[in-house]
Amino acid sequence: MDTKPQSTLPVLVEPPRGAEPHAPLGRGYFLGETRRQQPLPMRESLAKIKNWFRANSLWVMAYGTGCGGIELRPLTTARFDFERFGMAMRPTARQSNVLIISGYLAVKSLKRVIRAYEQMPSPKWVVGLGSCTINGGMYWDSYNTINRLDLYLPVDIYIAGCMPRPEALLAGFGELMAMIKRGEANGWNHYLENFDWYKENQKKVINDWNMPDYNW
Amino acid sequence: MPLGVKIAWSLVGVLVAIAYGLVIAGIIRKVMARIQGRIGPPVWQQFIDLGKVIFQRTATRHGWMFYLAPIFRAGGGIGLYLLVPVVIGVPALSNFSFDGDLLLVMYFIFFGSLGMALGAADSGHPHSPIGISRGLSQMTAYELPFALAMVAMAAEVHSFSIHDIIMVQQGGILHWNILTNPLAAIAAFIAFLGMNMYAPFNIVGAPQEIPVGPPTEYNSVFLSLMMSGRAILAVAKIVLYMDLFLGGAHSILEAFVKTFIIYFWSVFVGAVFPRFRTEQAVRFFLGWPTVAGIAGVLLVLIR
Amino acid sequence: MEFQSVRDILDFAITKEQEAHDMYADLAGKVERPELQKTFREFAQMELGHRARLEKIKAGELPGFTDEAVENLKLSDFLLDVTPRPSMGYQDVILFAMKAEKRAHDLYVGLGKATQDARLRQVFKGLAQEELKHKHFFETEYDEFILEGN
Amino acid sequence: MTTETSELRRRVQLWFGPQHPGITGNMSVQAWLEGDTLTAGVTHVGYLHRGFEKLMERRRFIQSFPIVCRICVPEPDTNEYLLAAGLDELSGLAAEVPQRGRWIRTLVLEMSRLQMNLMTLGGHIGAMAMGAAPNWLIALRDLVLDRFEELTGGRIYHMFITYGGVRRDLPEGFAERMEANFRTIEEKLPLVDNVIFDSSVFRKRAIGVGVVPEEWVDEMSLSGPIVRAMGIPRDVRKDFPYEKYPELDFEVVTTTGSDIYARAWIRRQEIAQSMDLIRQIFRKMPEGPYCAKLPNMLTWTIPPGQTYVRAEATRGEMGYYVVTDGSDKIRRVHVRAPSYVHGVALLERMIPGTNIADLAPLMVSLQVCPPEMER
Amino acid sequence: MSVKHTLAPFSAWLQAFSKPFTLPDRHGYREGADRYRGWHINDTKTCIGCGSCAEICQNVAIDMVPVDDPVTGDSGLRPRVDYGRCCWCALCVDVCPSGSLGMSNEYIWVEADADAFRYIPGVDPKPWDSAEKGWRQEEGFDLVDHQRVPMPMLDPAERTRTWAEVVVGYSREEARREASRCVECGLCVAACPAHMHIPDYIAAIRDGDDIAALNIIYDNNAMPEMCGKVCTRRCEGVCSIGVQGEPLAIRWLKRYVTEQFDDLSDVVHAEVERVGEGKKIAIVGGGPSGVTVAYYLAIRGFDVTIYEALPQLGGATFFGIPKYRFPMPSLEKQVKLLTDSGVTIVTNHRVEKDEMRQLLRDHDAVFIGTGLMKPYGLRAPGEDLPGVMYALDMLRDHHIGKTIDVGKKVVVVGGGNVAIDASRVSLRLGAEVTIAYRRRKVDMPADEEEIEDAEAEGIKIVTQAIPLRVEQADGGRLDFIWGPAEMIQEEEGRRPRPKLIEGVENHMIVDRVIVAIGQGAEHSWMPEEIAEKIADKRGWITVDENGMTAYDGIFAGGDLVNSTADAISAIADGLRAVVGIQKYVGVLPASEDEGDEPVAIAT
Repeated sequence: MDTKPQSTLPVLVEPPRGAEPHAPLGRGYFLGETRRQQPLPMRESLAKIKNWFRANSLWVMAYGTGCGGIELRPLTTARFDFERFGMAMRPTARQSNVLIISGYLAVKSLKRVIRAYEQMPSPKWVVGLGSCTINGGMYWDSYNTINRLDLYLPVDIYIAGCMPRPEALLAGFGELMAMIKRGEANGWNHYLENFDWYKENQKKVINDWNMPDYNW
Repeated sequence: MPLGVKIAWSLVGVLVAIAYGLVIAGIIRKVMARIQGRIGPPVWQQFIDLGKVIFQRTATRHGWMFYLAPIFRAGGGIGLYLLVPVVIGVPALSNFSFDGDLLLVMYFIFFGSLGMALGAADSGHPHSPIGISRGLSQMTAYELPFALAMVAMAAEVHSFSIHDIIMVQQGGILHWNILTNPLAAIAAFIAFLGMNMYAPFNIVGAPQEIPVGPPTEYNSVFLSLMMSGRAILAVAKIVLYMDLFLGGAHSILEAFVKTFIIYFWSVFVGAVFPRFRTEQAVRFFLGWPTVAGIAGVLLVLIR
Repeated sequence: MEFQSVRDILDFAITKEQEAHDMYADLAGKVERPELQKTFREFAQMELGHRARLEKIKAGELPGFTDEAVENLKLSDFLLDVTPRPSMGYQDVILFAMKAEKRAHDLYVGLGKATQDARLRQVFKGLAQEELKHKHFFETEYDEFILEGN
Repeated sequence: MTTETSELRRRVQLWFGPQHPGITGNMSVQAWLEGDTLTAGVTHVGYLHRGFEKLMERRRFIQSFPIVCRICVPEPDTNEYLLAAGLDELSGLAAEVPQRGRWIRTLVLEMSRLQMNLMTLGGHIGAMAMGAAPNWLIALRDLVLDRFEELTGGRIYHMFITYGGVRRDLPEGFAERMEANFRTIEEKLPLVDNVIFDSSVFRKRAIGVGVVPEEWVDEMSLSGPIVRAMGIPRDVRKDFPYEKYPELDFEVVTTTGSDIYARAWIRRQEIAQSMDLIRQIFRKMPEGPYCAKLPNMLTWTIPPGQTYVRAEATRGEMGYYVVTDGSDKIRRVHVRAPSYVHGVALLERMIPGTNIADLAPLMVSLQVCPPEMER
Repeated sequence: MSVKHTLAPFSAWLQAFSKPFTLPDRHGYREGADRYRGWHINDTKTCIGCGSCAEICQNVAIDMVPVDDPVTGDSGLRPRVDYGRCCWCALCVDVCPSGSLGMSNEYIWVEADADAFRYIPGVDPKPWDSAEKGWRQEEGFDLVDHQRVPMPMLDPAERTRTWAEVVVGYSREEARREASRCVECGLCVAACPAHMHIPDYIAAIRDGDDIAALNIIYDNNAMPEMCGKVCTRRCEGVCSIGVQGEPLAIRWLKRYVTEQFDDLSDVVHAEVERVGEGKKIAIVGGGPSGVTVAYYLAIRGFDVTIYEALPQLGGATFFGIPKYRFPMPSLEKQVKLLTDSGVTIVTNHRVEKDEMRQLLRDHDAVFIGTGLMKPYGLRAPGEDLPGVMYALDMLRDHHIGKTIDVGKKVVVVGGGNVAIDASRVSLRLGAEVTIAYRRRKVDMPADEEEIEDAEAEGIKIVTQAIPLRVEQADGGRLDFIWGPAEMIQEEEGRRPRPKLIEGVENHMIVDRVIVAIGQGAEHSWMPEEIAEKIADKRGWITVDENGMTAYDGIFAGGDLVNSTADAISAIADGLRAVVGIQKYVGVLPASEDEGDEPVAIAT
């Protein structure tokens, strides 16, 4: 199981609005991973080692997008201390592996989140925090928020709650680590493979799309 | 010892030094966590981070200068390390000390940062040049007391060779430069605070202001190079301090204890203070640490 | 009347059931209301069913009489006797049937008492039980639907 | 764009946020630099806008309570209280709120102030990259959150104060456990004082930095610790007493200086004051019902009317302007959020001349709470 | 930079030597607080599926979904919670009328799939189903009003001296207050045989719009004032508020609305198409079912004629229900609306066999709603003695104005509403009344409220008394002899039957014995060929889902058909026949449902 089948995602958008990625997909600079191969036994054990390293050193992007940011403070500080598990906050997208979407996303925030996500180096993971990322939560009928995060970004794991307590976050990250070690957390690959679909969805809600179309 | 063997041993020493740098950083993270009331990450966390970073794919494209910067950084660290003898009498760890190496050392301490400056400016991220300008301002400031302390040491032994300086200090704790010339030592150790980028002088990578300064754009292998460069640079610097002020080391254990104490000094201060503003830091170094450095030089000259 | 064997008794009982059937069929032709004609025809059919059951027991196809306890609501004990009339209503029809079954039951009980042979007595007891069952059927119907408000 | 600003824009432009550890939430400041000094700054909001005031117009009264507490994430209770107080007043239920209900409301408000101040105090020095004190203070704040969890069933969002009173009574032994937490907090606070108010570097960074001139107070309708740090004893709890504050014994904390240090000092004093008030509340609280008998919440209507209610949040005066039209929904709510004044108008005005390093401490000391600005 | 300010911060190092704040458990897991608001739990056995939780959830996180094994008597739905919406405000728990919903103190749920956070508490097994702790309802904080607005009533001592209505009725203020208790769950709509739009008209009452309320009521009830006064109100039995408090006074609210207007024709405006112009319908029997058919067909333009044997329409509600419960003006008001709608009413006219045949030929359809008019006899010795009378006859005679002599002491045999009515009428005629009933008081088919009222007025009830015979006593009085009964439970779920305990005889010297043991159909007027086809042995008539009998063109309804002997079921039968007749005469497509207005009948 590496990706959710496309069909389970509700199709939100009509045909793309035109703007094509500026480089054809698959010929980008670092797109080797989209050409997937049957892993050799040797590569598989190597992948295991890689995944072990990745799982035990999760660097979290320090971006509190919504209410959930408030519970990230106890999580990162003394009471719950997620550094015990090798996690750390990174203030720059270029060095982060985990993007926490802490609750609802206003459309304006979504644009920044997408930008940040695309700047993060692979492999990268998205953690959806709370009801809002799952199905809209409190803001299901708000005119300025998105309801389902997985239409716009590949979410690897959801933690239910509003807000999820730090303990729940720890459990969620524990599960994410386990998934990474098992090689199941492949949202980033899903993003690459369904890049056009995600881009269409994103452009559907973001009206002032003035970002370059990254081709990964 | 043939030169080839020595080079081989030195390369091993470089790897050991990187590992040691990572271990010491891990210990410091743990200690910092304790003072913050936390449990903290495992001591080997730095290794995992390094491994993780190596296994990352990069997604950035910049000019070639951008890619050179980590090499400058690592090169500066390795170069510095190779010049300072770690353990006297252990050929593998005594490195390439020669007459006049003290001058080269001072250059190498600069070297990495200068490379960084060139590369980081190429990244196009506004935080990088701001961080670099902050770093260079602070470096210029702390170089003054540091250089004065160096001059005092050199003047003391009438030699620019680190090996000579170590040799002068043999014969007991009372011969250590930290006691024979405390003023210069104070100047050097204050400068060390600035050099090691702990509070209150951590103005380069200040996340609250310019996250995270020069290395903002770096990731994957380049970041790993910078991490190991930083580790070995830190080791080289504390070894240098050990050689200059604490009489060098005759055994690995002694080296370990002395270097750890030196490193811990910066943490001891860093854990309890907030950060200076840039101009406050500059003003600080140009204040009484410089005076102490000058006094240290005068002390030697008078003696 | 003397009964020598179980067969005799069953033959007698079968005759009785047949008589009951004939009586109901006769009444069905006499009452005015079509819905009660249906009712009597239904009762007549029921008696035929009882007769068939007895014949099966006689032929050994059924094991005999079950010994299950039947509740006696004793409704027929204190209610009035009914004479069939063409204009009778449903209440009277049920009451009449109930009384008829009670009479049959009493007959078998009487015969059983008069018989010395324990085996034959057992058969009479069984037959009485059967009739009691039939009576119970009507009594519940009366209790449930006629005495609905009582 | 004036000539002056276009001139400024030729300088180095730097975005603080929205993804930036130095910004107190999801907002951004677009600034222009000259050396290390910011010459101009523009705040950008809208990253958190959810349209609460609109959402409330299509929800029944009781359904608005889960919403309002999201308006200020770190301190939800003031919002709950204000909506409850406004609707109490409009519906005439105010007279029926039992005394114990009012005491518990006051308790919740003070607990909320306590935890918020603990966190903000840590933020002051955290914004200057001193890691230890924020760690301790947030851990101490967690103790208060534990009590909140016990009392209200929720850690962050309490949804506890409703019209007519509160939703539950105090649990057994609540006051004792609270007292034990207070002892822990009081034990640690001297250490915090040492690293904040006695720290030479903090004093260097904070004293004389971020001074808000006194003339701006009425001009910009400032309130809260910003004003009290100028020596003006302005506090809604004293000026327009609500709930049980008139029966509590406390003085408005003031100091002079009007800089980051003074504001941090105000917060430090208010932590002690809140603990004192909570102890008083436990002593004075009577037994009895905690909530008035509520009508059927699914069909309740409130006669037409409008009111403005106010309360002292940790950030300043918070006010709700509530309009009802006789239906079962609110006609209009306007939230007067102190952060809007402090975080947009005041901050933009203070940015010119601020050092790049002082922006984060300045935002913390103005206690800018972005979700409250956007609602 | 003083020495103090340089050295003081170093005291922070003390913390490094004290215990860390970090919670010891490796995963930081702590049990949630005693009243933590965690995942939902639901006791599906006590849940009634009323949907109040879904109603109060501002996030639309709760859907009511059908479950496989619903407990009978509720909606068959259970709440399904979507944790992609929930905000854990626990309003659903606090509002839950049955108190079945709660929250556990568990709070960890991690999934990779966004669609997994949806489950039916109590049905889909979850680890926290049996959690002891967590947020529960608590006394002292109710989001719904459990207390009914008390209905003003005449004092029992007062009542027996007069024929005035016992129930006084709500004032406008009281009605609005009572109406605002409704949670609009709609369980009552399913329970009501006529599926009246109860929450809608209650909402209209709450909003003060009595005219709208009346029109909503008239959507599917043509005799609402009668229902408002005497309905058996199954709706209140299922009312969700009634689980923990007193059910909403639905009947009294309906009564309130209908009492507000003296002339209904001004107010009731049915908006339906007059599809039935030119079609003729005959209705035999002017009881509730007949009136219903007549009204709803008449407003659709049918030419409707009602044939009634008694001088007034209303059937059992006219001759059976005493005026202190259902005054004559109320009935007349409703009959007037019928007349105004264009219904031809022929009273004092008993249809006989030949006429029935003629009706069938002349009309497009015939509706039979003659009810159960024939009292069953006592069938005990002495039943034909003078002084033994039948309750139905007595009530009818009383209502059509005959003088009735009940003497000084009366025993009423039976325990149904008829028996109670006869008792209370006798009481008001000046007699001392005893009710003799074969079963226990809990088994009495009469309304509980009626029994209480009767007892309050001073009527004695002797239970488990089986009438044995009636004998002539001295002075023209009667000796009513009864035996005690024991109750035997034959089958689970059926009401127990009484069994005579032999050997004991109790005597009661009375002036009159009034028999109210039950009543049956009387079909002597019906042509044999029709009766043959449609009536069963008990005289009951079987109809199909359109209300039509086995005889083409004859529809039937009321007590004849449904045997529940209450007016609202008769009205429901009438509504069914209204649809059926329209389909039969071809003005309504046979396959399609008519929609929901104004005749809404759930299948």
